[in-house]
Amino acid sequence: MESKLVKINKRRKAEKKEGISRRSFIKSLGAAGAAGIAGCADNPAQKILPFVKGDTTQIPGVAVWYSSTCKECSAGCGIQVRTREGRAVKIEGNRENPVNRGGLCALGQAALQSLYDPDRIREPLKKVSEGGREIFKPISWEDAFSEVAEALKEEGYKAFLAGELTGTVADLWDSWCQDHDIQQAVYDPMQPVDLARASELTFGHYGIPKYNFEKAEVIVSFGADFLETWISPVEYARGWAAGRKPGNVSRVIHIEPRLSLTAANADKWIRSKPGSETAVALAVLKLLVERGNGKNLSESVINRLKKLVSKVNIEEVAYVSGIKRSTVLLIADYLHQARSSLVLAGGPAASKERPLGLFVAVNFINMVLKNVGRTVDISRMRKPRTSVRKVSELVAAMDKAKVKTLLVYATNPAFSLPQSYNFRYAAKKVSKIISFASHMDETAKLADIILPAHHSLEEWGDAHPFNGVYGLTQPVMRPVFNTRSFGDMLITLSEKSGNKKAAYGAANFEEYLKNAWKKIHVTSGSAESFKSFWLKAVERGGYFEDLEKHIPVRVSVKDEAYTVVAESFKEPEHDHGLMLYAYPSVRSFDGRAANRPWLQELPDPVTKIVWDSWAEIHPETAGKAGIKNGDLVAVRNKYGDLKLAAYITENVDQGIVAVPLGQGHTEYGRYARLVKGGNVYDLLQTGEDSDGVVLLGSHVEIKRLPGRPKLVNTQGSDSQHGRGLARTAIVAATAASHSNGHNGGHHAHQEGHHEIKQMYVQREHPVYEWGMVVDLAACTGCSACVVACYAENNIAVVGKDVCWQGREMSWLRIDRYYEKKGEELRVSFQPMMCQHCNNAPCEPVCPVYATYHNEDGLNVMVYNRCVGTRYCSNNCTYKVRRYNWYEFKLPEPLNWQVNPDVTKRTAGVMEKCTFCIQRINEAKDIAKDQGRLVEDGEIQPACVQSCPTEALVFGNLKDPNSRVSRLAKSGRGYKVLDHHINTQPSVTYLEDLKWEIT
Amino acid sequence: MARKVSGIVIFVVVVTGFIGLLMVAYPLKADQSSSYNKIGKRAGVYNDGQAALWDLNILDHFHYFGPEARARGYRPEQPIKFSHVTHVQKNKIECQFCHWSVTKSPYATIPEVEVCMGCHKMVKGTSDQQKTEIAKVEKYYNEGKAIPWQKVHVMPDYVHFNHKRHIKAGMGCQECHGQIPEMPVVERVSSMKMGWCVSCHRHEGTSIDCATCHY
Amino acid sequence: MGEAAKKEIGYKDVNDQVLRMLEPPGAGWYIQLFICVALVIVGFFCWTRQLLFGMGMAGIAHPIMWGVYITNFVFWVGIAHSGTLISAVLYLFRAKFRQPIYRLAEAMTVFAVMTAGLFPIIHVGRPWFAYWLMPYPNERALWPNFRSPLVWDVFAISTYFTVSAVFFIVGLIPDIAAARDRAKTFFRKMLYSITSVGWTGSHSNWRHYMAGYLLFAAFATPLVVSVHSVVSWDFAMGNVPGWHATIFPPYFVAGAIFSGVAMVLTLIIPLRRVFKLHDLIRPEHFDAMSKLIMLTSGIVTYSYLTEFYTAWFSNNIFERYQFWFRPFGEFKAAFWGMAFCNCIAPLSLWIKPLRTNITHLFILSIIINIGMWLERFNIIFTSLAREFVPAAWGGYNFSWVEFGITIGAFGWFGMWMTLFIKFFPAVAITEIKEVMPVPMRNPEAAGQHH
Amino acid sequence: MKGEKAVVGVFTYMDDLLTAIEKVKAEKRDFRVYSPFAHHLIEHATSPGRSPVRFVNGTGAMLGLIAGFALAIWCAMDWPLRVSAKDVVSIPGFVVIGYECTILIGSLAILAAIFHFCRLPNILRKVGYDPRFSDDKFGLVVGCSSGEVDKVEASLKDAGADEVEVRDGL
Repeated sequence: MESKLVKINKRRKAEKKEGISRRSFIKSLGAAGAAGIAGCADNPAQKILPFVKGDTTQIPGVAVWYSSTCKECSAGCGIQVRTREGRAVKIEGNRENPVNRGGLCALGQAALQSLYDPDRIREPLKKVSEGGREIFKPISWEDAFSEVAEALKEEGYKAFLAGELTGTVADLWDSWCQDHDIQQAVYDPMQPVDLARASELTFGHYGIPKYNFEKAEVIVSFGADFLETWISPVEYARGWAAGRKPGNVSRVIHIEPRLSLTAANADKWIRSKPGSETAVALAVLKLLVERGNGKNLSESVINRLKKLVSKVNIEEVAYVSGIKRSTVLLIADYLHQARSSLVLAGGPAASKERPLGLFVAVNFINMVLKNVGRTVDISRMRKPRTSVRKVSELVAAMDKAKVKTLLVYATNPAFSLPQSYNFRYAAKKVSKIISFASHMDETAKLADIILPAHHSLEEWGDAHPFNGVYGLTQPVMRPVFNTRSFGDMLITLSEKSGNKKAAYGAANFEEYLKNAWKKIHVTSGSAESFKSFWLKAVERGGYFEDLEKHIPVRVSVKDEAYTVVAESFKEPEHDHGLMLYAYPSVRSFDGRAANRPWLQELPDPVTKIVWDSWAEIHPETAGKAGIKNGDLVAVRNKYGDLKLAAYITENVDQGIVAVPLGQGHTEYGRYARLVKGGNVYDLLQTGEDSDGVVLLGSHVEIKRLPGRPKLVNTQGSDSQHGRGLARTAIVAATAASHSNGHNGGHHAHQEGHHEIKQMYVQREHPVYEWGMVVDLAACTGCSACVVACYAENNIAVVGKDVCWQGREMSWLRIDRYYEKKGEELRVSFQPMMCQHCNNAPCEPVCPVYATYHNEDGLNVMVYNRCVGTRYCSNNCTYKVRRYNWYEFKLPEPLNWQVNPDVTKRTAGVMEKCTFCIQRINEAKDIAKDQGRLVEDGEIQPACVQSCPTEALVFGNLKDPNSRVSRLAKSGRGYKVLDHHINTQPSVTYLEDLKWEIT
Repeated sequence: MARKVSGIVIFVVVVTGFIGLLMVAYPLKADQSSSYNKIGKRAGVYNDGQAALWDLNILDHFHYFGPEARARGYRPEQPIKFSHVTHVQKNKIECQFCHWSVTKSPYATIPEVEVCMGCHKMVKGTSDQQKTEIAKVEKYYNEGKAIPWQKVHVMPDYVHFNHKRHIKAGMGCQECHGQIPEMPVVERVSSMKMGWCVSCHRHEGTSIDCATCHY
Repeated sequence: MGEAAKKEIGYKDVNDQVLRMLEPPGAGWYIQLFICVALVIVGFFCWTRQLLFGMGMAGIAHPIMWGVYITNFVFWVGIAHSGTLISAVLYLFRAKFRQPIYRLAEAMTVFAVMTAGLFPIIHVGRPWFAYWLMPYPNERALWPNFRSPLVWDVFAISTYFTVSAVFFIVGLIPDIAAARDRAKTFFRKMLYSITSVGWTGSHSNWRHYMAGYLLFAAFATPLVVSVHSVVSWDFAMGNVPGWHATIFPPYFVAGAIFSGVAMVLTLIIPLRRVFKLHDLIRPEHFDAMSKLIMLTSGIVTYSYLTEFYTAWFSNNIFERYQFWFRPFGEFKAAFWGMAFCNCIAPLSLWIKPLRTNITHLFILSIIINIGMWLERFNIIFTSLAREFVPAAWGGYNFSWVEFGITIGAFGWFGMWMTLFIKFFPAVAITEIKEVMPVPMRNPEAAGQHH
Repeated sequence: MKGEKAVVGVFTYMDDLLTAIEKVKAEKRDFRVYSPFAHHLIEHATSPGRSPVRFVNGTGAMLGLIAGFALAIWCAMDWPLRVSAKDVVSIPGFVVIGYECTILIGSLAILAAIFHFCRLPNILRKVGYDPRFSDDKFGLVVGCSSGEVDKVEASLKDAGADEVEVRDGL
């Protein structure tokens, strides 16, 4: 982020004063003034409300940035929050944080919509019976606290079920629970706990290792969708992209029954039969051991491994997995010959009833390949605390009516704990449920009393994802609603309940946090005072050690590891019934993101479906059941049933029905409830030897139901029809060759240099010529940029019905094309935004100059001049202009997020990507103040900023030394359709590079 | 014969009507207007606040170019009878003393109530009216409430005007706002139509790119 | 000599027959007017919905940004065309069959342009700012973009409307004078006195009038070519595959005349029957119009084939795909419907008896009208549905608002036509008289005067 | 119309009318012919010259052409905005504007010319007009002094007028 723009606030206690304080949002100054553009209906008489008290950091009209840490998932990415007049308006990645280094995923960007969710719990609530119905009634904080304190004082079985808490608040929670004699259980369905358990078996340390993708030459993934949702997708995508830089091209082989985002981006996607990954991993392990890998290991280990894999029959594995024998050999060859490699397992394919076998086998592979310590860093482990077994014990106790008081925070078991655990039924037998939820989700609905907690953007906190990273969370604005910080509530409650043990030496959580950080200050060995250490941490968004620093770790393989693998041979042969394949999606995650309209309207990265939950079925399977694309199907087993639209695709195995997780809420706000069809979790079964949720393995049957629901797919055609829009250079290479990707570029180079013939003289750009480069080799299609664009540019969310008519408003869309060559499926992702063509076809057809070309090479769109003839959109070669069919309004307070620097468009107006012209103007303004020109990299449009892999680069093409002009001239560069219709776009695409793995 | 007569009559009526219209419109214009001459509100305003030749003052009365709040002469009643005459003309306070953000932000902004109280903790006024008005400010401050000022220079939200750039370029406040020091109640002296902005930008040779203001 | 002469009807009979149409209307006329006004109200209601809630009420969506409204616009401009063709071009060519039908064709022109002119305004997203397309001095110091085909359209359509309306009104003046001289009621007398602006038919009146009328015809003739050429440039200037073709102007002009003549038939056949104008509008006139339909149908068919040939010959993948898509894609029904209505059905006119078979002609004219609407549908919708980037391909959802406005437009057109035939002479009295034999006391000796 | 009296002759036949016109012309009297339609025989008999309408039309068309181009060029130059790579003054596009303005102003000039030369709107100068002249009769109105009325009357009757009326002249 431009450091010039970053102003770090020193938040003072004085602001806590009640009433209107300096931080109160002031509703004038053009910020909220949504006076219509339409001349006839507006009454522009406005009020102007000044601050009561001044603050030197708060200048109306100037953005203030706060560093913080994202708490949407447990990856722990650093964020920077842009606030205007005291309201958070945009979240961006923080370059300082080593987890994400500037990028941020779609989910993190959309945290704002969770903050401003109109259906958030606005004040403490108590469930009362009124006229035979149970309803929630607002109560005061005093009453709420005293009531909860009473419950805490009572003797009996008390339990606290929480989500994956991190950092100091987790410590506070632990000691608080101990002090109050409360049983703890942690539940977060997205945690690959079994992976952490497998590490304990194979390495002797519980936890999820840190994977260094950038150092791996060959990456083999057994179902781990590390580019979309798996553990820390931004971090991994960044590493993956770094490994794919020309000259350093790593090869990815992905084995999964379904085309996930990672499968789509892999050099080779191998379809496996569901559940057969363990066998494949063992076969690979056998081949590697046979080829002499594993010499680094101790004699005893390698001998035991040899003994273990001796039972593996490659032919049988090939039969069971549906993967050709030669392909299995190929994987082993690649791994064997690679100088460095990385083997992963995860995702729904790995969350089986008995998942440890696969994880341990994969760990063994990494061990024999000498990856441990290089690409698999076990010195910096993530330590998830989720334990489904513990949760199920708790539920069993609840079911026996043993549990007197149940406290719930940051988890939604009533939705995301499979029906087979019977949480909802058991919860009725608990005499008092106390929820700290900030959203009215399914679990909060069961509560007797709700003490709404702050959103993470409103409170102090920290995050400690793994060793060496201490992210700090700070409040970026006054609370939207009458809520309290969770930490503060715990401290207050222990005071109220009069618990003697519970003395935390702090009046509030902020103080507690500072005390905890004093320890970090000490361990950091920093020479400066705590005050300056603290201020620096607040400014940077945390304290980060040098992650390159090597920490030696001893590895010890436990005997149990071999047993687990040996047991996996006994895994029942997969029968031929249909299996449910519930996969997490960046759109809804585990269900926690379903209340965000941006994400609901974001097309699924692979299927491109919006606002829906659907069942992906192979045409063969569908044919047997007489199901056609778009039909309503029932997916059912003994636990429940789903009514979903069928999405017939060849990109899933015949034996599975793939359904995205997290949709089908019955509570959790108006947007989450919009997606009907049922909750996939309900159908999942319990695990035998799993501490996580078992996503694979539930047998289901499908049946066609009458009716055709609206299944909204934003992709027009899956094929490029040979038009060469998203180009891929297939680099032919054997496992042994290490040639870099440059030789793949000549193809684009030749076509790019066609002779320009035109009637008119080309325009000169005196100072700036803004342009962009999109590196398709780095683009994963993760869609973070799309959400960033929505957030920055006030793009309207239109809802399912309007999307169905093809009227979504996304300025930046990611086109996804399939190309089949024999058995190989090549998937291309192409971010498509306004190309700012020099010969823009849209400009001359506008009768009123609402769009024209300016001196900076921008294709400017003047909304207030637009009459709405829509000719420009017809003439736009790239179809990136969006039209306001209606006036879309967001409910209060979702509209607080509106960026005051960008005009809200009214109905009847065309709009499109402007390269974030408000940022260009701001940067130019600052540069002018300082009497200089805008520097390279100073301007980052929202999409460029958000990209985890830096696939997008923006800058001045006029400056030959800028990054964008150097990249644009590279051999891989081409401009979409330019050689066909000579539009001369300012956006250069760099060809995708894919290895041919044969 | 009758035809000729009627023709002449029609011609005379049309011509006198047009001249009459001009006569009605013209005296309202800028400096010639007696009301403006008295207090000279519009002295120093670029191009008399006229967007174009036909942007006549009289048209404002018919809300021809938009609603009242966007017309010249818009003078809403304010919650506090704040007088720029007292503060600026008599007591010689600099504009930027109160409107301090004008060099830092696109917005000039109304000063915080705290800024008012900076002086008015001491200065309690001499006349009765002053005393009551200052008491009102004090009340707002003590209650922690913002003073609901009526916005005088209302711009549509698709116009991104940057005060900072104009002040840093050495423009005086009066070039757009008129002689504020002489206004007991602030009044809009120019229509602030686009043509008016553009005529100055052309005159000064500054950017007339649409994207300067509209994005 | 003229056709009317064969039945030996006199000047008085012409006045009788034509002005009889202006007599107080019967119930049928009122019903017709009521239906038309009701349709206009339906259309207006739909438009109000659209104004209130936004363009989303119409079925257009990305990527098909122009839909039914522009189709209707082109359709009605096309209808307008044959009026000017019959009144101006055939006047210059001295085609004798034009006289009885040209007034109605001209009225059709004016009212069709009035209908067509509504559609761009209905179509734009912010119709209250549609006046920004006109170059008028404004307080924003901005002008329209004269490089935009839409501004050309504004000029072309407004010029066309002005010129054809003036041509129409000027042509009416002597006939209104005739109506004035026979008017019975006070209202009618006043109406015709004012609208005939004191026309007497003196020799100096006729001298300047005829000179001016000829020049009008000469000036309106290039408009026949230019208006639809400019309308076609709305498409041809775009880069959309299926639009960007040099054949568009002649293709559109031919299509316009084709549909216009069909519309004249649709209007004149019932009129002839209701007002018993069999003496004035005779089978020979229908035969001539049938031949015109045969010619223009041939040109239109040729254009269709040329488009396919060009797409094939250009070796442009986008064009080729487009022209594969039209006959075999999502909207193939529209294509084959168009091909049947515009290419196959008119072939029936090669059989001579069918050219004067009124029932056949009436049905055929309606078929052609549908076919020409479908032609515009094909050009606009299908081209936009399959443009350059396959990811952005899309379809269309028709909405009841579009349907309401479309039928409202027919009501609007019908309303003006209905009012016109009862208030003004719908057949040109003076021009029919011109082609009748002049009464001579001494027919043999008449030659000496020539 | 010169003369105190106007003698109106109503004719059914064209050749009678033409004979009467010849006579009146020979007597150098002021006359006016009313006919229900235009006919070249009447035009030949009454005035040999061509109507000046075409000059007005030509001037209007030329003005329109210049005005059209001037408008487009001036507007484009007043605020030069680049669209695509096209020139600010791109003449090919402006041809349409010039062309349409030529037709428009040319046509309006014809209208003005017709109204001017035909002296329309005409309220008072319908000397000797009869409703039959828009129907099936031709009229010849001859202006003369009161003394000459009988003579003219006789000459019209002689030429074959169905009836002859005497009215006040203007």
